[in-house]
Amino acid sequence: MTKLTSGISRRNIIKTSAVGAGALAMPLVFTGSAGAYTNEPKGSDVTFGFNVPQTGAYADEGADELRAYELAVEHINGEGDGGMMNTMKPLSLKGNGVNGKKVKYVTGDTQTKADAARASAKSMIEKDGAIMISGGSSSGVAIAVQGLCQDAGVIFMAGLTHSNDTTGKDKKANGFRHFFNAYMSAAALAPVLKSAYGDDRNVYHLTADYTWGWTQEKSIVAATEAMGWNTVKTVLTPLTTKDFSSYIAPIIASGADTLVLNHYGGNMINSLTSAVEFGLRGKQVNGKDFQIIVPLYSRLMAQGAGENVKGIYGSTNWHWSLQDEGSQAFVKSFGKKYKRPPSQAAHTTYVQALLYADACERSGTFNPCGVGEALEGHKFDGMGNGPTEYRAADHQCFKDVLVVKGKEKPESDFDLLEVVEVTPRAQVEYAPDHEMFAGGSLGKCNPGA
Amino acid sequence: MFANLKNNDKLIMLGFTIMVFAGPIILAPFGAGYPDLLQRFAIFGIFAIGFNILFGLTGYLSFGHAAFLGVGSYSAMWMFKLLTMNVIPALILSVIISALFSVVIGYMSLRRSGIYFSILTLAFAQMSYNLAYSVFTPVTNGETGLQLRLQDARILDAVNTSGSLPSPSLFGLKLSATTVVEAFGMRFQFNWGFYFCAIVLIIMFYISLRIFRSPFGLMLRAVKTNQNRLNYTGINTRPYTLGAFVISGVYAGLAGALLVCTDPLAGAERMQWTASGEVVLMTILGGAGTLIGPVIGAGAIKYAENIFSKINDTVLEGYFAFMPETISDFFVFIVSPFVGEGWHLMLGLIFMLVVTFLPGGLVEGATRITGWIVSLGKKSKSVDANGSTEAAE
Amino acid sequence: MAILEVRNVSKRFGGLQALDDVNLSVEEGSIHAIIGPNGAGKSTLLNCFVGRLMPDTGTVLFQGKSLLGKKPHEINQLGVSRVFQTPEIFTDLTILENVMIAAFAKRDGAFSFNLFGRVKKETEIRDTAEKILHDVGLKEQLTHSASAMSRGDKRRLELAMCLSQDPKLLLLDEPTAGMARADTNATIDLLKEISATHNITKVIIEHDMHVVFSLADKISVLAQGTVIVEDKPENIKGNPKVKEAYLGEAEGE
Amino acid sequence: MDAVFLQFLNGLDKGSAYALIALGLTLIFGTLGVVNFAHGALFMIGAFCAVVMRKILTLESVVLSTTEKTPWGDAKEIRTPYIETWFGDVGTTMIEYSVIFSIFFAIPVMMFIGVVMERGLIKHFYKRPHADQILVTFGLAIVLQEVIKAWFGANPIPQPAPASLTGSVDVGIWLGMTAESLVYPLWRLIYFAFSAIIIACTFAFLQLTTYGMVVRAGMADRETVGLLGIDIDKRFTFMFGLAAVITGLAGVMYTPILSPNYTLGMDFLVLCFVVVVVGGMGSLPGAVVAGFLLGILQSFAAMNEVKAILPGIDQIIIYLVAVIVLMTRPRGLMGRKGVMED
Repeated sequence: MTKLTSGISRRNIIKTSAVGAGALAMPLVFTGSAGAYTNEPKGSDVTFGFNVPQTGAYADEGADELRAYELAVEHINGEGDGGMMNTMKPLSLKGNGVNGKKVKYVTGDTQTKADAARASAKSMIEKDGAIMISGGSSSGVAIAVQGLCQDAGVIFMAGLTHSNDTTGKDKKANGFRHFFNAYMSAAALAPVLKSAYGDDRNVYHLTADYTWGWTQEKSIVAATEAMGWNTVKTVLTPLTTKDFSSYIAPIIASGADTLVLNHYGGNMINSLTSAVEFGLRGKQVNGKDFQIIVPLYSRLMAQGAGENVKGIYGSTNWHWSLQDEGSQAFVKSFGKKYKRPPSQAAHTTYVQALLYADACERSGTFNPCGVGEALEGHKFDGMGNGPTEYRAADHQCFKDVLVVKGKEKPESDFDLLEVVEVTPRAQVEYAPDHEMFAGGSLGKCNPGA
Repeated sequence: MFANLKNNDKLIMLGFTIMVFAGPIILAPFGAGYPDLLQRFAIFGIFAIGFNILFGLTGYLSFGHAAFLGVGSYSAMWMFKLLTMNVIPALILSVIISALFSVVIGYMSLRRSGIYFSILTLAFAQMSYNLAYSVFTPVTNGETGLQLRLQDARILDAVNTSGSLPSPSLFGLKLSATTVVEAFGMRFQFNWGFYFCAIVLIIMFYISLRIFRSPFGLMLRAVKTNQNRLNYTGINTRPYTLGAFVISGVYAGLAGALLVCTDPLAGAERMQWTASGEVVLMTILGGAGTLIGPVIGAGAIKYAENIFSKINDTVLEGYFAFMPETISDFFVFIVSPFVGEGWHLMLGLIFMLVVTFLPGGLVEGATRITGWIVSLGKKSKSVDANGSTEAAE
Repeated sequence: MAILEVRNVSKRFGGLQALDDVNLSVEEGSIHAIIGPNGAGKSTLLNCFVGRLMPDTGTVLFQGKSLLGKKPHEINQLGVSRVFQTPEIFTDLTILENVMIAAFAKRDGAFSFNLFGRVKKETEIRDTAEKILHDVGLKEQLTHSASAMSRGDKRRLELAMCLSQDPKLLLLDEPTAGMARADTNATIDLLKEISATHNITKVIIEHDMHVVFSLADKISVLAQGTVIVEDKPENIKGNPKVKEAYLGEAEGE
Repeated sequence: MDAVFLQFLNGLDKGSAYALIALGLTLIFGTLGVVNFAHGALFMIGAFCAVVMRKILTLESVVLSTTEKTPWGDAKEIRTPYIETWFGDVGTTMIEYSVIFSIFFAIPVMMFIGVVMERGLIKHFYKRPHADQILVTFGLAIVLQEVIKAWFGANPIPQPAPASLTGSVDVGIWLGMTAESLVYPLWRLIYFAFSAIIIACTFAFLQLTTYGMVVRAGMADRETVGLLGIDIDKRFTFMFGLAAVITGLAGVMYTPILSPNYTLGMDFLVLCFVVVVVGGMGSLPGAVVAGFLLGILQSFAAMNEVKAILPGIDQIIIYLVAVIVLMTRPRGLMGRKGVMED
């Protein structure tokens, strides 16, 4: 008779025999042996957990993430055309699954709520035996789920999360982030903005009133002030705001000549629409053309804002128009299957699934500590952003950052942004103990058992 | 109506206790036998039972009960951060704070009735939510949710040197510990956290049963029927309704505290009006004013949220794999809009159907089916006779 | 001795003088009827007794204490019960529960946090309720819902609720309004029976002369907001002022 | 001072949307006595009428290019709207003015949806408790928004106003101020004027036409009107449709201000209930007054000067006003006694 224990903390194995079940006088059949770590795969396959927003305002982004995951699993299992498996260097995966096991996956709905995302991740770990969790579309969700995965003893490959905190004060040993962050956006944007708009600007910030908004505002303010721009005012806007007219109106009288919108998703679409509606873009202030900047772009946001994004600067993690070999391979593979180019969310999650699988293969185990070790300090190329490193000190991914601009003459619904500059990694790099990231510690990796 | 049945209360309690304790076994074949969902069944069961004491008995429809759930969560969390990881102080503080909170909100809201009361409670809850998400971030940690940190004081606990976060415990018994038994090709998971919640659920169910049977409960039901008559019968209805409001607020606070006992993170979303709406739906779906209805409603909704949302096309294809490919494709095509990312659609349709055809909720449905079976049993002989003649032809 | 005294009560609604310097005194143990044509101010006056309306001037004294500014439940707790024009009962509850609520109110006061008592085990309350239901002649199954009863039975039930509180003063607001003659007679008989068994002071507001003359010990006639006559029934019948008040109304109709 | 005036205009603008939605909701409540939680969904469907209209106008012919290829190697699709092929520049202009066309498109569509909703679902709930009505319409709201999500996705779909109607107007000059001191977007002024006209028409219809008078009489006493031999049910069905049209038009015209997505309905649901309750359940003028009042207060609360004194006031202003009004005026600003208090 063997027992299995699982759960959030394996340190505490309760020595209980199956009396409860035995009392029901059922003939019990026991299989399996004690796992060395949470959800150690025993059979011929291994389960990944993909936790994405399926309901709520980011459902389209979540749907694109799921498409990318499905594609990644196909490629890992040796189906399809292999996509980035053909360009990834170094590559340990053999196209026969991971460590000889076929990859299966389960999906869940984060609803873009910390609570729901944790519930969904927990069920994938506890019920479906997921060995890793990946995905998500907001920093609040990413930080909450990352904490859960640390406690549960599985690896978390964060999806879209842009807040400094994810690999800053809330970083965790079991969590890795491929996406860039607010500091990087600011560092990459600053030089481009300087050359485009000069070094004498008066900036007005509208910031979504929650943690991500705050970290981005702080990053942009620091970077722009360093190059000589003056911050006129920063104003917080409630997350639930729909009509931003009341927040846009005071900007005109403030004497500012530049507006930074620290908004994401629907907030950004609506605030930008209002700003354009109030004629800010055509205005002349202090003898300069009024300018609007959206530090974090996504293609779906650009789609929602329509005409209004034309010529507006921002940054993004990846764009399908990139001409490197890896990006081309991915776009080709994704486009063939889904008849559309992938979004940056799709790219991030696809790459993360591949990288995770590769790390498992390289370390020869699914044990989070072994996999984590294989990912820490891992340097690779051919995944669309040039040479890339997962820094060991904070599990943040370092790579080139794209500065983009709303395209003036888009050719299709997907062709809305153009890459104006690829800011090299060196320019966006920071010390792990930079003051915007200080205050947390990775802790030790937790294998669960 | 269960409430009016002259059933033996001891029998009800016994049946309820057995069902709850056997939850991990009963629900495993339905894919719901894992700790997190079981805990949610119990916790939201408590929430709905409490809500039912207000809404089911007095008829006052609150749209702001999630605020008390959130307040309970935050107070319990702060107890974990400052004092100790033992859950008892956390539960005590959350009960006190949510009671205070509900006295204030209840005192003001209960000065109005009908939809005016509903809107007042909604307004208070939305204010709490909006502020928790933004201005009160130092207390609530806003969007990210209030979580444990290694640096937290926890003055009663021994110094933590393990480098990993502590987890909530009951006098040293870790609530996260699970015993897994594999049998019949299924995994049965027995989790301490669930059993702790289950015991609280049973206690709270018992309290609710006693309230239903008490003169206090009788007065509450009289409030629902005819408040005017009650006033002229010499009853001051205000303290009764406030009492019911505070009791249900405490239930909600307790549920909130249990949420962080099983998963130590308190997010602001749990105070949003949609969360308040959810408990209304649970109660009415199960059967408002009945004893067991709210628990069933809570279970049904949490099941839909956690199980239906995970059914993607691949899973569906698995379900219909036994059919020929074209037919299974057809079924997948028909069913897939209602599960996975479409689980909200499913939920919406279920509400509409239940409210339209079963105003008494699922409990009424069960009663009707039982009645139908009984009447069928009576007729069965004649049906048999007919059946045999037909077969002979 | 007067149990209820109304002194100089006036009430004005906008341009309408509903009550104009009303004086009234109800003797303990008597059945006092207040009659008058439609719009005479009968209901307004009653609402001043029970705390629903606040007179502009004047006082209402019950056993020498003012009732003004008191809430309906406080007035009930002093010993004043009320029967409504259309029977007001708890339709979602059982017949027995209806009466038990009234009995609880009498025993436990306006509020009692009796969370863990059991209604079932309150045998004393139950016995009182059953006895009074028997007294008023309700023969229905007591555990049946009160919603399906006939209007006459609802009236009986409401009376039972009031009687279970053993009130010092019972206010009846047109107890036979809208009833057929046979039902009216039955109600008169019922009230007579109750008067025989329960010695309770009653104030009856009534439109129907037949009811009033069969029951009342004393009658006050209200017209246009003032008491025009207060006397024994036999003296009221021939009173020209009363005739004028009612005839005037008849002409008006 | 200009800043205050500007926020006042913003408030009027927000308020006109709130007033229109609340007017529709109050019409439904007043005539049918039904608490309609699917009302936000009607607003959302109205907005999507504009989306559908634009989709129809931009129906495209697809030709596979022989020379160009997509990045994944398929032949590139060359898309041209039919309307441009057929009408040339006139077609392009028609697409640009799609919001205006949408108004005429939305009227029959919303009327149809309203009537179907009332006949198909709501009428079975007249005699049911308000809680049941709330729940069933809430379920309907979820279903409607999920259907929209399934068809149009979750992402907002931009609906720009015609170029000639975007721009800004120097309102200051009209009011005798110096030039450029008070500039306001033209489309928002149009929205305000539009809603003022709709509100005026609705009141005129109810006050001046015999049809409206019968409906108002029915609102006061349904049975009596029924006894007069008038089929009041039919009129109430029409009123439900009318309410849907009013709400839908509010949505159509709002699309250039707010790119519609499927959550639009739920976003406005709570707000319009607060408006209706503050105005007083069942009071049409109350709904309009409360709509404008809340819009204006919301705009002022967003001012930096106000937020400096009361941080976070813009987060809660709507609810705070609701609490204060209900505490001091039990039935809202213009509510009648005894409505919805059971």
